Amino acid sequence: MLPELSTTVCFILSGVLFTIGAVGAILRRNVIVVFMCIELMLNAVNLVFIAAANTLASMDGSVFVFFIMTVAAVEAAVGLAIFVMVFRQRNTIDPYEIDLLKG
Amino acid sequence: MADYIWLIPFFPLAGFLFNSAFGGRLSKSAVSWVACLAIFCSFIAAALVFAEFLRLPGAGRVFEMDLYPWITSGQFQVAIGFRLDALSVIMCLVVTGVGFLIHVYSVGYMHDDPGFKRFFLYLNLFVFMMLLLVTGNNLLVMFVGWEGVGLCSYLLIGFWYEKDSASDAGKKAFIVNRVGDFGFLIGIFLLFVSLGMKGVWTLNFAQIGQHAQLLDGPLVTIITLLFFVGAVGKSAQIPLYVWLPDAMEGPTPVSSLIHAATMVTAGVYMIARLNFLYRMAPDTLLVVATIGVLTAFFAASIGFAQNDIKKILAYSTISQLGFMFIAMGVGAYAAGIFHLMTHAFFKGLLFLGAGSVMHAMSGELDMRNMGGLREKTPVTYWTFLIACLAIAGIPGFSGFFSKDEILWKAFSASQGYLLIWGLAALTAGMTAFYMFRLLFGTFHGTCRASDEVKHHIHESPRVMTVPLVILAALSLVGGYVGVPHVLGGSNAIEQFLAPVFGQGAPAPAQPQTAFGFVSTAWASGGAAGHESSLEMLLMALSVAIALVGIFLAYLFYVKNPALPGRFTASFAGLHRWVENKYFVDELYERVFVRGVQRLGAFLLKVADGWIIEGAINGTADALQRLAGRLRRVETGYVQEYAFAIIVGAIVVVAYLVVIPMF
Amino acid sequence: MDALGLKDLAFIALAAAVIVTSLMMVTRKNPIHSALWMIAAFVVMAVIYLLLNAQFIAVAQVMVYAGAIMMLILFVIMLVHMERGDESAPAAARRSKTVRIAGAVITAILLAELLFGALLFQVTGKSGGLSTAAVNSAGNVKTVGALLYGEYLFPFEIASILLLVGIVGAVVISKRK
Amino acid sequence: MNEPFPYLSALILLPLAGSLVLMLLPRRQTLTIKAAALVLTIGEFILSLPLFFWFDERAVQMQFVEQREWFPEFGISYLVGIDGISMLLVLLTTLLTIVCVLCSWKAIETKIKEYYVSFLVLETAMIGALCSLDMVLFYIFWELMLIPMYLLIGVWGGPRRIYAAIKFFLFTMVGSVLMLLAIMVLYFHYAAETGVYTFNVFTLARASLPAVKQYWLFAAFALSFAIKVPMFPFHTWLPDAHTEAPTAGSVILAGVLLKMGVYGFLRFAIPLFPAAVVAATPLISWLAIIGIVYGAIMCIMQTDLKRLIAYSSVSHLGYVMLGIFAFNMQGLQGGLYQMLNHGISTGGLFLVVGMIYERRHTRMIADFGGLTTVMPRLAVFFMIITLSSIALPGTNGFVGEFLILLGAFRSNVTYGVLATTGVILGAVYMLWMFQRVMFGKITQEANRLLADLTKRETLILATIVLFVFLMGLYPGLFLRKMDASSAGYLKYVKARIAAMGAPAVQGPLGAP
Amino acid sequence: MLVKIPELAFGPILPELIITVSAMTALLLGAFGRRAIVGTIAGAVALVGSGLALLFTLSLWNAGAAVYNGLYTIDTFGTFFKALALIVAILVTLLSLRYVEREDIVKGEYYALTLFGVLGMMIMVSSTHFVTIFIGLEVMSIAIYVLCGMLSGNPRSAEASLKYFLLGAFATAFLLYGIALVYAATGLLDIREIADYIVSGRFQLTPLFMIGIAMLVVGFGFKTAAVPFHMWTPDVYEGAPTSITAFMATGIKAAAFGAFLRVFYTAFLPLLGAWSGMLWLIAVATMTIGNITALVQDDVKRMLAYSSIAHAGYILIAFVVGDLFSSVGILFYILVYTFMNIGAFTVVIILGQKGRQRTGIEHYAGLAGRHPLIAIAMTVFLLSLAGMPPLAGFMGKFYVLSAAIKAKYYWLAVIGVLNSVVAAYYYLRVVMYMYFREAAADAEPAGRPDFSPAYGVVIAVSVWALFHMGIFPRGFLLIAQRSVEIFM
Repeated sequence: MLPELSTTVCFILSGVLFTIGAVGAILRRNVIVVFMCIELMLNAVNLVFIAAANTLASMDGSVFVFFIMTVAAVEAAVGLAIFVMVFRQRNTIDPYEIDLLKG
Repeated sequence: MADYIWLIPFFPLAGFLFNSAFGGRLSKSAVSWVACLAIFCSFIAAALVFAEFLRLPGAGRVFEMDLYPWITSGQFQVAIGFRLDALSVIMCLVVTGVGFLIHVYSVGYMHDDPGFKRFFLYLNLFVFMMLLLVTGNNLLVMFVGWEGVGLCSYLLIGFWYEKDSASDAGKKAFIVNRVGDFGFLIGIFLLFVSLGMKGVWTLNFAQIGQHAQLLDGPLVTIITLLFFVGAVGKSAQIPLYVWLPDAMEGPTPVSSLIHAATMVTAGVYMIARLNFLYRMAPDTLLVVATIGVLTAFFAASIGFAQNDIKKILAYSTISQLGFMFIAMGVGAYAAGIFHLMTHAFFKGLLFLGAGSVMHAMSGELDMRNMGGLREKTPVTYWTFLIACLAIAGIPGFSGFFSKDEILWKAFSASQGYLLIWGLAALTAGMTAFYMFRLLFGTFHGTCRASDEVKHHIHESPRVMTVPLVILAALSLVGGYVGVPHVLGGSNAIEQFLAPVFGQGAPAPAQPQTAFGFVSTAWASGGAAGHESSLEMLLMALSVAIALVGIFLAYLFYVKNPALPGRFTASFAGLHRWVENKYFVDELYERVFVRGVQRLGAFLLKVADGWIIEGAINGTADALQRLAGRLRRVETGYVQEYAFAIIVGAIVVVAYLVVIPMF
Repeated sequence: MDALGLKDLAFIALAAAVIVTSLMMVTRKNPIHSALWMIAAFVVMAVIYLLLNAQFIAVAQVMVYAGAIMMLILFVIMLVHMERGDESAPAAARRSKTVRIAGAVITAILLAELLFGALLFQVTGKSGGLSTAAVNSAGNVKTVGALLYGEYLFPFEIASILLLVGIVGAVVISKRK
Repeated sequence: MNEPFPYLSALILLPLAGSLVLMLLPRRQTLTIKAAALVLTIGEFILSLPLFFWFDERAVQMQFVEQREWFPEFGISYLVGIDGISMLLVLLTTLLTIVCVLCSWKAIETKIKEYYVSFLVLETAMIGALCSLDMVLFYIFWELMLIPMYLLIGVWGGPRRIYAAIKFFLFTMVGSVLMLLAIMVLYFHYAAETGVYTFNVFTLARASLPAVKQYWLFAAFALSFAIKVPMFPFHTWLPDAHTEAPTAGSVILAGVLLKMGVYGFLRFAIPLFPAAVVAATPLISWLAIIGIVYGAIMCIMQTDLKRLIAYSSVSHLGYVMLGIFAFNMQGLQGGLYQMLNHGISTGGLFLVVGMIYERRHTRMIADFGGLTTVMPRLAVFFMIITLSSIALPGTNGFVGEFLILLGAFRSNVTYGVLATTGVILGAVYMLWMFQRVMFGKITQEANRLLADLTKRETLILATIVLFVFLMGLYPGLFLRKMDASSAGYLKYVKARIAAMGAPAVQGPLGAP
Repeated sequence: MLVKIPELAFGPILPELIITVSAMTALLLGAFGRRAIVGTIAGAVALVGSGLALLFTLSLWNAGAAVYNGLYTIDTFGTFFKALALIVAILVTLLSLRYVEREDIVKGEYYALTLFGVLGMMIMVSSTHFVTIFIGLEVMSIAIYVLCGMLSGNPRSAEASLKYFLLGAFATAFLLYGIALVYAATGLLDIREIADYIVSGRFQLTPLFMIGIAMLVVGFGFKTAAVPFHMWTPDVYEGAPTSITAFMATGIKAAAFGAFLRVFYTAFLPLLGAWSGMLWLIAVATMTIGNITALVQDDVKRMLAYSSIAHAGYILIAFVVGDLFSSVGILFYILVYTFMNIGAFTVVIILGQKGRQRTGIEHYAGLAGRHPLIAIAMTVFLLSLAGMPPLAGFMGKFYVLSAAIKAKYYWLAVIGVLNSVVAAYYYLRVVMYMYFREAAADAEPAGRPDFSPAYGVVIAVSVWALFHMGIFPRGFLLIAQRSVEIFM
C-alpha cells in the first residue's frame, strides 16, 4: 500500500533534515551550533513519528514526540550548562580546541 | 663358579667406590694399595677361571650369568649379564694383568702429583669398565663398557685439566669416539630390529650367534660395517684415528694402559666377539682388512717424522692396531687376539719405558733433546730394547710370533690378499725403522738435554722398574703361547680360542657379492697353498724386512746422524706433509669443527634470528605499529568521533539494507 | 489520488521552506543568525505538524523549541560571547579542507541511503485504532492528554524525574565553586 | 562410607593451602617462610609416595580416580586420576619442587614470601594438570601454570626478565587458547553425535570425528603442546625464559613444565584424533629430528650457560617426541623415561649453573674456566650430570635415549639414523661447555676465590646424582610402573587408528 | 472515554521507588547542608537505598508481570539487570564515599545523580516499550553527562562531559530515528507486539524497517561502545571522575546491553539472519580495535577504557549467535565483567591523589613492593580481564566462546581467542610494572595511597566474586539461564 504523497514528502524531508543536521554537527565549529544541528536531527525524527502516526491512525507517535521534546528540553538545559562550564574553564567552545583528551 | 664371574669386574668397581667414598680421608699409599689390590683380585679371579677352563673340555669353556634385568620394555629385554669364555678370559687376564702392573707403576710415577688419588679412582673405574666391556654377555652391556672406557679415557686424557691441550685432547677423544659409537649404536638397533622381525628379540651374543643365519647377507654386511665404524672409532683407525696421538696428553701410565694395551683394542675385541656375524659378511671383512692395512701403513709413515716419543708410540699403536684389524679382516681372529695380547705387553712396556724416560728427563718428551740415556737408566734402556725388538718382529720375541701369524694369514687365508700382505710386510719394516729410530734417538748418542735436566737424570724407583721388568719378560716369552706349527709349536692360543672362533676355519664358500670380483682378483695371487715351506719363506722375508728397517735406523741415527737432515731437506715437501701428519687434523678442523660452527652461526643468525624470531617480532611490531596508527585516529576532536558514528551508520545501513537489495 | 492536490502542494512548499531555513541555519557564520534560522525552521515544521493532524505537538513545538530552547540557546550564546562566529583554531584550519570534503561525501551517501529507504516507503505497519476523524472528534489535545495521563502515565512520571535530573544537573554543572 | 583417601585431591590442594598459609605469615620472618615452604614441599613429596608404592603396576586403567560433579549441566566434572604415564611425572614434580625450594634458599633475597607462594601455586597447577581427566579442568590447571611461572621469571629473573616473561606467557597462551576452542568443538561434536555433554577425555575419545575435522582439531592441540614442548620451530621462547628465570624457575620449567607439552600429546592429542595422528606422524617426527639436530647445533654457538642448556632441552625434547611418535613400546617408554631423565639431568644442570651464578653473578661461559681447581666437589657433580645429559650408559639418560632411538628405528630407519646423529652432537656441545667452564687455568681473578659447595648444595646435587644412577642402573623400578599403562595405551591408540580405517603408521609397527 | 488509567501497582516498582526516594533524600540533604557529615549521610542514604532496592528486586525474582499498560515489565531478565545495576550502585557508592571527599565533589547531588542514573538503568532494562526504554535511557544518560563533569575546575572532566554530552545526544538522534522508522514500518512501539507482528503474515521486510534496525544498532552500539561508535569511550572514561568511570564501564554498559538484548532478542529475533552478519563484523572490529589500540596506552584508566571496548566485542560474539546458550553467556559475561572492572577502577582510585589521578602506568611501577595487597588485588582483576583461569573472566570467555563454537562460528571464536592473547599483553604489562619494575628514582614521591575501608570492601567483594564465579559458576549460570529463557 503506497502512502499518501504528503507522508512520502515528510519521510523524504525527514531524511534530508536528518542529514543536514548530522553533517552540520560534524562541520560547524561552534559547539552551540553543533547542538542546534542535533536538535534539527531530533526534529527530523519527530517528523517521521508525526507522519507515521498520521498515516497509521495511531497517536503513539505524537506521544513519543512529546517525550522527545521533553528530552530535548532537558538536554538543552544540561548541555548549555556544560558549554558554559567548558567556556569558563577554557575560554573557547571550538570543538577543535577542546582536545585535552586524546590518543 | 659361573655365578661368581661378575666378581671380576666388581673388584675394581669396589675399589673405585671405596676410594671415592673414603679416599679423601685415607693416605695416598692406602688409596693406591686399595686400587692395586682391587685389580689384583680381579686378576686372581680371572686366573682362576682360566685355570678352570684349562681343566674343562673346549665346549664347556663358557660361563654365563645374568645379574639382574636391566632395561625391559616390551620385547626389548636386556640384563646386566656376564659371559666368560676363552676370548673374554684372555682379555680379562690381559686387562687385569697389564692393568695391575701399570697400577703398580703408577704408584711411583704419579707419586708427586696432586691428583694422585683421583688418578687411581679413574684407573680403577677404567678397569671396571674395560672388564665390563669384555665380560658383558650382550651388546648393551658391552656398549656400557665401551662408553665407560671412553669416559675414563676422556677423564684421564684430560687428567691435567688445567692444561688446555689436555682437556682439548680429552674432548676430542670423546667426540671422535662418539662418531664411532654412532655407527655402533645404529648397528645395535639394526641388528636388534632385523632379528626381531624374524621373531628373535635379543641382544645376547650367544643367542645372536644362534640365530645369525636368519639374517640375509646384505643386511649382515651393513650391520657389521656399522659395528666396524664403532671399532674404527675406538681403535683409532682411518679415518677416526686422530684422537689417539692427542690422547698422549694424559699421564703416561694412562697412555700405556688405555691407549696402548687395553681400551684401543676394544674394537678388535668387538669384531672377534661378533666373529660369527663378520664371517657372514666377506665384504665387510675386506673393508676391515683394507682399513687395517691402510691405517697400519699410514700411521707408520707418520711415525717416521715425529719427534715426540709418546707421539711416535701413539702412531705405532695405531699402526699395530691396523695389524690386528688385518687379522680380523682376513678371518684370523685368533691371530688378531694373539697380537692384541703381545701388543699389550710390549706396547705397555714401551709406554712405561717412555714414562720412565720422562721421569728421568723431568718430563721432557722431545727426542731431539734426549740421547745417551743408556748408561743412566739401564733398566729402562734394556726393557725398552726388548720391547723394540718385540715390536720389530725379531724372532724369539713375542711380537714376532703374533705379527708373523697375521702376515701369514693375510697371505694364506682364503680372505687374504697379496696386496694386503705386501703392504703389511712393508709396514712391519717401517715399524722396525721408526721404533729403532726412537730407541737410538733416546738412549744412544750424546745427551742433548739442557744442563739442568742432565743433572737430574736418574733411574726410576723400584716400584716403576719392577713392572717394566715383568712386562719385558712377558714381551719376551709371551709369544710362546702361540708358536705356529711350522716352527714346531702347537699354537696353543689358537686352540684355546677355537671354541669361540671355530677351528680357525675360514668361511666355507665365498658368496658372490658386490665386492666379489675385486676380492677374487686380489685373492688370485695369494693363498697358493699351506705348505710350510712357503710359510717359512715368508717368515724369513719379514724378519729380513725388519732387520733392514733396524739397520736403516742404525745408519741414520747412530752411524750418520747428519743423514736424516739431508734426507729431509731433499724431500722437503714430503717431509712437511709427513711431519704435519698429512694435515689431516687441519682438514678435520676445517671441515667438521669450523663447518659445524659456521653452520651453527648461520642457523643462529638466520633461522632462529631472522626467520623464526623475525616472524614473531614482525607480528608484534606490526601490531604495535597498527596500534600506534589506530591511536592517532583517536584525535580528541569530538566532531571526528561523530563523523565515525556517521560512517558507521552508513556502513550498517549499507550492509543491512542496500547490499541485500542487490 | 489523481493529481497533486492543494495539500500536497502545500506540503512540498513547506518542505522546501524547512530545507531552506535549516540550510541557512547550518551555513550561517554567526551563531545568533543560525539560532534565528532555526526558530524559523521549527516554526515551519510546526505548520507541517498541523497539517499532519498533530495540533498539540505543533503548539508544543512552537512553545518548547521556539520559546524555551531557543531563548536558552540565545542566552548562552550571549553569555559566552560567541556572536562573532566560528573561530579558526590552528588545528581546525589544518583539518578544515579534509573535513569539508569528507562531510560532503558523507552528506551524499547518508542522504542517498536514507532517501533510498524513504522513497521505497510502503505503509506496512499495523494500523492503530485512532483514525484522524476519531481523534479530531475527540480533540487532538484531549486525545494526547488522555494517552499521556492514561496509558503513558508511567513514562510521563519518569519524564518528570528526567526534568528534575536535568534541573539538578544544570545547577550542579553551572555552579561556580 | 568407605571411600579411599583422596590422594590426588590432597596432592593438588596441599600446596595451594600451603600458599595461603604462607601468605598469612609475617613478611619479615623469612626463615619461617622458607622453612614452611620446605616442610610443605617435603610433606607433598611424602604424600605423593603412596602413588608410587601403592600403584598397581599391572592395571591398565586409571588409578586413584576421583570424580565429583562440578557442573553437571555442562558435563564438567572434577575428574582426576593417574596411570603409569602421569604417576611418575607427578613424583618428579613433587621431588623437583623440594629441590627448587632448597636451591632458592639463598638465591632469592627479595619478596621471599611471594616467591614461595608462587612456587606452591605452580606446584598445584602442575600436579592438577597431570591428574586432570576432564578437559576443562585440565585447561584450567594448564593456564594456571602460566601465571606463577610468569611471575617467577619476571620478578626474580635476570636483566631481560620482562621480555622473557612476556614472551613465555604470550607464546604459551597463543597455543592454549586455540586448544580451548578445539576442546569446545570436540565437546559439541560429541554432544551432537550422542546427546551427551561431557568433557571427560575418555568419553570424548569415543567421538567419531570426520578426518578433516580431526586435522584441524589436532592442529590446534598440537600447536599448543608443541609450543610448550617446545618443538622446532616454536622454541624461541625457551632460551629467553630459561636464561632469565631464577635457578629454581629454570629447574621447574625444564623439569616439569616442558613435559606438560609431551604429556598433552600423550593424554589428549593422540587418543582423541587418531586419523590426524597418522597423517601428522611424519611431520612431527621430522620436526622432532630437526629439533634434535638444530637444538644441538645451536648449543654449540651459545656463550651463555643457561641458554646453552635451554637449547639442549630443545634437542632432548626432540628425542622424547620422536620416541612417542614412533608408536611402539620402546619409543613410548623411552620417551616417558626420557621425560623423567630430562627433568633430573637438565634440572641438575640448571642447579649447577645456578650455584655458579650465585657466586659469580655471571653465566657467560667466557667468564669461567678452571673452576675444577677451586670447586672440585662441584666439578664431580657437574661432570656426572653432564654425562647423564649426553646419555652415557649407566646414567639415566642412556636408558631413555637408547629406548627412544630403538623405538624410532623400529618405526622408521631413517628417523632412527638421523636422530642418532644427535648422540655425537650432544657430546660435542656438552663437553665443550664443560671444558670451557671447568677445565683449563683460572683466567679471571674473581674465580680464584670461589667457595666450593655448601652442605645444602651438596645435598641437592647428591639427590640429583642419586637419581641419575638409580634410574640409569636400575630402570626397571620405574619402567615397570609404566609397563602396563604404556602397553595398554599403545593397544588403545592402535585400536583407535584401526577403527578409523586409517592406514597404519609408517614402518613396522609390530606388537608392543 | 479513551483514558486508560493504569492500575497503580506500586509493588512491582518498589525498588525504583526506593531509589527515587533515596535520590531525592540525598538531593535534599545536599541542598540543606554543606557540611561534610551531610555528604556522608547522603552516601549512607544512597547505600541503604540501593541495598533495600536490591533486596526488593531480588524478592521479585519469581514475579512476572507487565504493569502500567504493558509499558513496564517485571521479569527475570529485567530483574537480573536491575539487580546488577543495584550491585553496581552499591559498589560505586562505596568507593565514592572516600573519593568524593578527596576530590571535593558536591556530595548530595553526586549521590542523587548516581541514584538517578541507576534508576534510568533499571527502567531501561525492565521495559518492553520503546517509550519507556527511551525515557529510561535518557534519565540514565543525562545523569551521567552531569556526573562526568563533576570534578569541578578540572578541564578534563569538563571536556569529558562535553564530549559525552554532544556525542550522546548525537547518537540518541540515531536511536530515535531508528525507533521512528520501526514505528513507521510497524505502527507499533511495544517490542513484544512488534515481535508478534513480525511473525504474523502481514509483516513485510521493507528497507525502511531495516534502516530502522540499522539505526538502532548505531544507537545501542554507541551506548555499549562498539566500534566504530566507540570513540568517545577512552576520552570520556579518562576525563570523568574515576568512580563515574567505573560506573560507566559497568553499569551503563550492562544496562545498554540489557536493553540492546531485550530489544533485539524480543522484537527482531526472527530476523536474526538479517542482522547477525552485521553484528559479526562489529564484534570482530570491536574486539580487534579495542585490544590493539589498548596495546600502546600508557594510561591505565585509558587502557581500561579500550579494554572495556574489547570486552564489548566479546559480548557481541555471543550476541551474534542468538540462542539460549549464547544469551546465558552474555549475561554471565556482563556479570563477571562488572566485578573485574569495578575492582580495577577501585585500585585506580586508590592510587590517585587529590587533583592528580596518577593513572600513568609508570605510577604502578613497584607497586607490589610498596603495597603488595593492592598489587595482588589488581593482578587478580587484570588476570580475570585477560581471561586466565580459574578466575571468572575465564569462565565468561569460556561460555561466550563455546556459544560461538556451538553455533559453528569458528572464525569468530578464533578471532576472539587471538584477541585475548593480544589483550593478555597489555594486562600483563600492568602486572609487569607492578611486580617487575621498581619505581623510577626521579618519580614524584608516591605518598600514601588514599585508602579507606570502603575501598577494601569493594575490592574484597570483587575478588571474592571473581574467584567464586570462576570456580563455582554453576549457580550464576543457572540464574542467567532463568533470566534469558523469556526470549526463547
